[in-house]
Amino acid sequence: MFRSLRTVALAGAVTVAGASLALGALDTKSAKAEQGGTLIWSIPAAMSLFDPPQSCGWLTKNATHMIFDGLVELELGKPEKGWATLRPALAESWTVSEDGMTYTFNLRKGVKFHDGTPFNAEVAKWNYDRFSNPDAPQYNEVANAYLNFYARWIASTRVVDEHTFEIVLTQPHYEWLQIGQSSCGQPEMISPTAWEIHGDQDIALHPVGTGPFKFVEREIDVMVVLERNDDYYGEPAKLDYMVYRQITDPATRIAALRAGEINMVTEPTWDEIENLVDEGFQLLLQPNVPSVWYAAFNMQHPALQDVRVRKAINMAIDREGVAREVLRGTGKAEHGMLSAGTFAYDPDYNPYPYDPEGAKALLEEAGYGDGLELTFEIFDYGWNEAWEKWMQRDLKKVGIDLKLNKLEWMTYLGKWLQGMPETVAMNSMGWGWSVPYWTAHATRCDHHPPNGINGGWYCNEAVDALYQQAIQTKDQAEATKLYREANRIIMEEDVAFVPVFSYHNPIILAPNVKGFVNGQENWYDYTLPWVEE
Amino acid sequence: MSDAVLKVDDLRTHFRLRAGTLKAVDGLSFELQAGRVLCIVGESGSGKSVTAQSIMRLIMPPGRIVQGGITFRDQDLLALTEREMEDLRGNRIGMIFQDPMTSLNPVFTIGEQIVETIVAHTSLSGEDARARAVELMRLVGIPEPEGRLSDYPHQFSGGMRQRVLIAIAIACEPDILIADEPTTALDVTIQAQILRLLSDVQKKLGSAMILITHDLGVVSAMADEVLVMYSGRMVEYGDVKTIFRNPRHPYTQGLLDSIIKLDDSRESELRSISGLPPIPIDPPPGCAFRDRCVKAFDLCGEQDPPWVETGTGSTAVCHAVAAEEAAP
Amino acid sequence: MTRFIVMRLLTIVPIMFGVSFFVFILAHLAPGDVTTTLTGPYATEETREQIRESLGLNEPLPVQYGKWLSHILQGEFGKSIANRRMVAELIFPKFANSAILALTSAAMAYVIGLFAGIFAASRPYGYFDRFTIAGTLMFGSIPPYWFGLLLVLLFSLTWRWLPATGMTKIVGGGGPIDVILHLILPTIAAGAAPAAIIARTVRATMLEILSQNYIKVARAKGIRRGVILRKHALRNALPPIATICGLQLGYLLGGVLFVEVIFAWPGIGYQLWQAIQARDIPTIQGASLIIAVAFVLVNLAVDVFNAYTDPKIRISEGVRSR
Amino acid sequence: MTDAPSLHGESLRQRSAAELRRENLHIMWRTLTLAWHAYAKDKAAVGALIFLVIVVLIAILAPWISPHDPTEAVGTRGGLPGTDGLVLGGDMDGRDMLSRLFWGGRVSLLIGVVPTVAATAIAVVLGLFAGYVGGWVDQVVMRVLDVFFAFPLVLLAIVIAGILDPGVATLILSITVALVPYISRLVRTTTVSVKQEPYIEAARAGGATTPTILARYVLPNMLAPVIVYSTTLIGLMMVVGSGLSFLGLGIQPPDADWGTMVSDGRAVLKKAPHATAFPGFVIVIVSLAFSFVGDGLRDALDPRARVR
Amino acid sequence: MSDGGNGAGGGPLLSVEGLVKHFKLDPKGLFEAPPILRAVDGVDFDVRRGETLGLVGESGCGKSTTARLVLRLIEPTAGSVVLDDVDVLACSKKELLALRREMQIVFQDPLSSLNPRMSVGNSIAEPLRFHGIGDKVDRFDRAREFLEVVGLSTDYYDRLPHEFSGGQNQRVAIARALILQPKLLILDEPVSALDVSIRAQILRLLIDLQGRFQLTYVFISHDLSVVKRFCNRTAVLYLGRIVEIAESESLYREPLHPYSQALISAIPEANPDGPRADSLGGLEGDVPSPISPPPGCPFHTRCPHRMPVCSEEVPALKEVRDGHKVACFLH
Repeated sequence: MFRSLRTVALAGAVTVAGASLALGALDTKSAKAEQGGTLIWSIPAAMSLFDPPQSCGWLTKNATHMIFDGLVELELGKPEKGWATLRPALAESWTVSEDGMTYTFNLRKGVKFHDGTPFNAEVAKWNYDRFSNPDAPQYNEVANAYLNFYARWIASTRVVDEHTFEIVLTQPHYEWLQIGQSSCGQPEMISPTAWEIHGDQDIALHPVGTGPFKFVEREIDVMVVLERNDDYYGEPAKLDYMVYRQITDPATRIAALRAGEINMVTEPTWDEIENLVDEGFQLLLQPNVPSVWYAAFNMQHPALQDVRVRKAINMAIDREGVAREVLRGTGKAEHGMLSAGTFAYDPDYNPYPYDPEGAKALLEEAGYGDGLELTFEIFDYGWNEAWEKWMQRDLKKVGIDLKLNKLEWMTYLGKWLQGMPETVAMNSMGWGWSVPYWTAHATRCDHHPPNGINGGWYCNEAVDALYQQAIQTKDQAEATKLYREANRIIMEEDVAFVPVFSYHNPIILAPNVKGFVNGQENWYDYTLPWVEE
Repeated sequence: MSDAVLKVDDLRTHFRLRAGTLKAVDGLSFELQAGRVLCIVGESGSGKSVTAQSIMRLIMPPGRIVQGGITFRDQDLLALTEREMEDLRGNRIGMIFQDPMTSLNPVFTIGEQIVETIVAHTSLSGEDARARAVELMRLVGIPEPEGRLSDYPHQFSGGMRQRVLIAIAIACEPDILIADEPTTALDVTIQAQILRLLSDVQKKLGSAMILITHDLGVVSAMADEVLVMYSGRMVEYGDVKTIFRNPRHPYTQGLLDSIIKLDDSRESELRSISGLPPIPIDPPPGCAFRDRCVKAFDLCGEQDPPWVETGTGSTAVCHAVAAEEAAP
Repeated sequence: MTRFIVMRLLTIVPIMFGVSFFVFILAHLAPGDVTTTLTGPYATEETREQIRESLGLNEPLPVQYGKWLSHILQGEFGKSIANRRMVAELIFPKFANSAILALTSAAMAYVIGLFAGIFAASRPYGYFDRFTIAGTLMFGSIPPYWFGLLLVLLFSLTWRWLPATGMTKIVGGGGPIDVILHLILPTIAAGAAPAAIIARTVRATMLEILSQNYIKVARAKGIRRGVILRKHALRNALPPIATICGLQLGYLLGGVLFVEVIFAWPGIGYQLWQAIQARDIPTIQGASLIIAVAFVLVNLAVDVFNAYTDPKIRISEGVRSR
Repeated sequence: MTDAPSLHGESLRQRSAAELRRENLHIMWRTLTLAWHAYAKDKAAVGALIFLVIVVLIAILAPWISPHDPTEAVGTRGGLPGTDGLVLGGDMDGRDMLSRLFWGGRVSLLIGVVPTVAATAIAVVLGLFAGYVGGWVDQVVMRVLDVFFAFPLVLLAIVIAGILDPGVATLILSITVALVPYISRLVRTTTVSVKQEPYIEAARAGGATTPTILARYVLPNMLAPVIVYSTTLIGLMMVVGSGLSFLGLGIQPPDADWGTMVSDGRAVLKKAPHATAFPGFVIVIVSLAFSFVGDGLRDALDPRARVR
Repeated sequence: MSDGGNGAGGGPLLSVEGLVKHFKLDPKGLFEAPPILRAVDGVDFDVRRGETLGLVGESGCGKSTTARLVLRLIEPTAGSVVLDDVDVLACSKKELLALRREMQIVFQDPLSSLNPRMSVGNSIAEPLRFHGIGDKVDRFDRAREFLEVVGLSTDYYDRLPHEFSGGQNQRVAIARALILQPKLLILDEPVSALDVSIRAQILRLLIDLQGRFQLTYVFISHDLSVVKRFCNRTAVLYLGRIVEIAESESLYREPLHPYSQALISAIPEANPDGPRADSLGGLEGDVPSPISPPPGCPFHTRCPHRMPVCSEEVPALKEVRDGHKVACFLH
């Protein structure tokens, strides 16, 4: 008992002292033009592990993709483009064989990890084996699980020569490489040397990559500090330091921004945006986000068996109202499951214009003229259930009493993965990839829980076939047609979802943050901005 | 009457309660002569203790001395500042309370509590004050005083604690010693010890003493003069022998009759005063005792009774006595 | 005295045992499966099963409890599932941060509570007393998160006197003065309610003590009013005051969650809240345990202090040893 | 005197039965009047009681007296008091603050009252049992409660609320569990002190059995301080409950209690301060009112205070 | 009271023999035996029907403990108590309940011995309820009768104890004790808390009731004048033992035990010609602690006549004269 008490006191002293040592030097460098400074972003939740294949989530990727590099990466510096495309990273270039099954990468030469380990094809194979080859000693089943939708297509990997790396797929797949960018875990390269030293478990505590930033320190649930990697092979970052500070409370984030303690906020409360802009803060929006906020129908729910009810619900939602009144310009109405950040997106698609009268009539027809009570499971995202409440109000107008059942995120996720029980009519999610194939995960017949995340129990063989065809089509225009057809069936014939809106990821920046680009993703390129002191 | 150390003149101490004004002491006057023992006797609630605390100016809100004069040697106590009064308390006027078990601060040693008084009022300090404390403890009959100086109150018996309290009260050889029911909480054999000690100390110091009690036995053992109180007022005042032999006020008579004496036989009559004493909240005019009084007549309910110097040597406050005295 | 301390220490054993059991059960009762964070939405059920196996989550609860307890007894809290840190490494610094805030808040609460309480009791029903009563009731009923927000709004955003969040300035900060500046608002927010509670208790206790006979005796001895208040009354009021002060410190050490959330203070309460949300069982267990242990130890300290100040307990031993 | 009843027993009994009823009524009435007189001496308590009665009435009558549907946007988002004809303005969704305060009172009062009452009921049983029986039973019960005691109330409630599905029921359950140890301790202490009162011994000497003593002697005399304590707790629990709502563990949207209203409104703290100020203020004054009522009850339930 | 039940012949109503009560206190050390407080350490006495036995002694001498032992409100360590030929200590819980109808007690502080939340009338009726006697109406009638019996108006039925003075409350307590019409009434300092002028009222009432209900009293008091005036016989207790027991007149006229002598001489008499404080009798020193009583005669530490034998042997209580027993080596 006594020993641990003393440890507490010591540990406390170390934290305070340690923080002052590490941070004391931060702003000593004088600011030059278009260079330097520290960007402090208030992250709303905890980051996951700093081991790309072993961590999941956009939030974590914001830090890890600055420390680590993959073979390729998304071009996030050109926000004007409709969707983000791949660009070379550790691979200078790559080719896809005629049959669409063999990917060959020409690796960049002379790249070294932050610890000095050289990068080459052996290292690339070592990293791919870690999540795809169960026989490899470095194989990690969590990484495999996280990268499931990327790794599942890999048949074999091969070192051709020191700077050539080859991957053979199990079937032709033209979206495969980009899936790697959106997947839960990331196929980014860690230093095998560091892995040898720290072991598979603790490697996450000692992140060593090749990226534009180097890891400095991480205080769990408090903050992460990165510093510029001056030996970066590409265009070096402008910032001296990148700091991710965890502030869970939305009001506190805004307060900290106003007080000048941080200079970047995401998820700002909508009502404050106008005020903040008036006060001189910058607002950045990205309309081409690759995700949609939607409600998934439970196809096994007794009342929802009737397609008319599902249609009526889609008709009863005033999506433009959500965009106008709830999102207040930070998003727009969405009518299909194909997101704006993908090539297959059709901005004019609108099968269900707002029509409460029509919805009422349909419900009447289906025998629910006297009203219907439905349960909607939602999760706490810090938005005060704004759009869910809007849906609740809209549906009330057509006689549907929507019961919101708000769950804390972890509880929700657990339930979400198990699929909806008959008592739940709908659940909510905000999700998507920069590849249109994404929707398949929520619709495929063989993806019913526990083998997948099709928690609404939707199944249509025809749709599955369309998706399969689409990924094997090299011609993007052709693929677009196939995806749009699948989307039409899902939305109009089977009516499996209620897509509501896309969120344009508003970012609020302090006036002295320059050059920041709000890319077409939920993570950003931190090599671009700098902070004027 | 010239060597009166204390003069109390028309003292009125009232308590403002929600239910009305409790006139705990309402018009009390007496003089205390040097070296004499005055016993104030009365039943519970008659205002005895309030009188003592008024003299010490220890009355706390909601109580207040609303009127009257208290003169200690030529000083008007009611005109003194709190600070001057503090200098007087424990120094010129010592006081002993009823319950020795709760009257000592449990967290300080006996020594500290005696020394504190000495240091507060004399120029003694340190070893000298301790020596004085030991001397005082010896004086009040505490065996092995040196060793017991560092003991705490809980290590003392009730009788011993009362001795300590007496030691504190007489530490500065006060001119007046006020003892408020000093033996009520004690056993008979201990009571005898304490009464002996008090009497002894009072004689040695030559102080005047006010002894408050409800026990007429104690009165007869200790008093030179007796003041009988009833419901906040004085009913009779006089020399102890006079009061006991020749009580004039009906209440005094009733009280003396109520006493069960050791030489009473089982067949002797058990006499008592019927009824209950009133609570003096906003009392109506007239004599407070009239409802229980065997001699009451109309006038008693109309006017406050007069002070009568009786032929037998006491002062009584009673219409009936006035009438008797006026009668040929 | 020694006997008292030994006896009191012995009573801790079953409590700590119960606490550990309760902590264990609670952490395992939580719905939501840690493997969902560990394996992500695309994992198959087999993978999840394997992970569960490797974490020992498939064993019967009593077995898990036994293992956990034996580890804890050896001082091992295990490893956080969510971030691979040793739980001890994770929670002790956070606990230290909470302790810093708790100690300043407690210090503020003690100073304000004691002075206000004593002063109010010294003149009961006077203006200051009424003012104190009203104040204690107000601050006792203010929702702490609301109060914290108001403080930030006024002192950080409107007047810009004090920092709004965190423990140190991120850029160029971290010195003792910086930490002190960052401490001020959270301290006020966290200390307000304890100050109110302590003031109320001190006032009630002092009034009770001031009505005791020995206070009357002390006044009759001619002891100065201030001395009576400071020495005689306060000394006797110490046990209940120490008890309430200990309780409040215990709660503060447990992490004033709302204050930690509002001010982004990296404390143990916030850490526990995060761990609950992540279903990070080892961290939940470690954090709850450290909070409970702190609370129990503070109470123990208070009891020992009270025993020491009570001559009845202290002396009984003294007499025996003579 | 012993002869009279046997001679005229029947007629006497007839008279007595009626008289007994009258007498019993009279005793109840007298007890109430005396209690009220004692209570009424405290003007703050009377004011607080009247205020609370009004608050409760408003909460009960909310469906009929609310000017608007509390879940319906009827005005400008974050409209200041007076705009759009809304007396207290609109919240950040443009819903009528006044109506929401009326409706929110229902849940807030529920969260304050139900856990306190439930926890008091449980605690009375536990504490009475432990305190009266004493010995090892006492030891076991109190040590178990000590375990709960080792967790700060808010944290304990959060842990419990965190592992159950959110909702009013969870909120009530978790606060109840967290409260039980506190009240139990008071019940036990009071029981132990009441147990030592001479009137308990007198009842035993009269031939009372243990259940009778518990029900007619210990319980009524122990209950008074417990009720006083519990009353003051109601206000505090409203604050605690609102804190849990603040963390998202509370009630389901679109319903709101005052705590969630504060929580929701803090996002627009600068733009629409009234959205947090009004519910925050209501929490404070209602909580204060419960404290005052508790103080008043202290006198009202004390037979000594009733006499004069 | 035709059913006074006084026909059981000439034996004593109550017979107490070798009564001992040792309380175990909390141990001082961890591994030490708990100290034992010898509250009552071998008490024998008889109480005859219709008489009043006084128990006197200073605080801590075991008077009240004896009373509670006789009523079996606490369980004795050893000894026997026989009431009307029934062994109180041997009977079952059920029998004890029946026995409680035969013996009742009145406590010292009337206010605290009444349930503060129960009207005095109901308090009086309570014992009937405990024993399941009569229905509500009967009990109500009975309680009103007994209010009158103790000299209170039936209008007071609904009053609470706090509305009453001490004397009135003591009347209520007496009524409650009498309503079961017991044979034996134990009065534990019934007038000590009362004012002088009220004291006699209560005593008169008690004497009156004794005649009316054929009661037998055990009267406990520290006030010797009251005991002498009130009791036929008096027993003097010291440190848990009876040191002298005799007819009151005899005991006061000629106390044999040095302690009895000291007690009597210590009383200040309300007599202007009586002894002044300095000539009051009494004893030096304090009563020794009952936790570690002195060996031999418990009184020898304060006894002016102590002899070597006193610190070695406990003197037996022996009859030295007709009905006058004393435990002292002098006799």
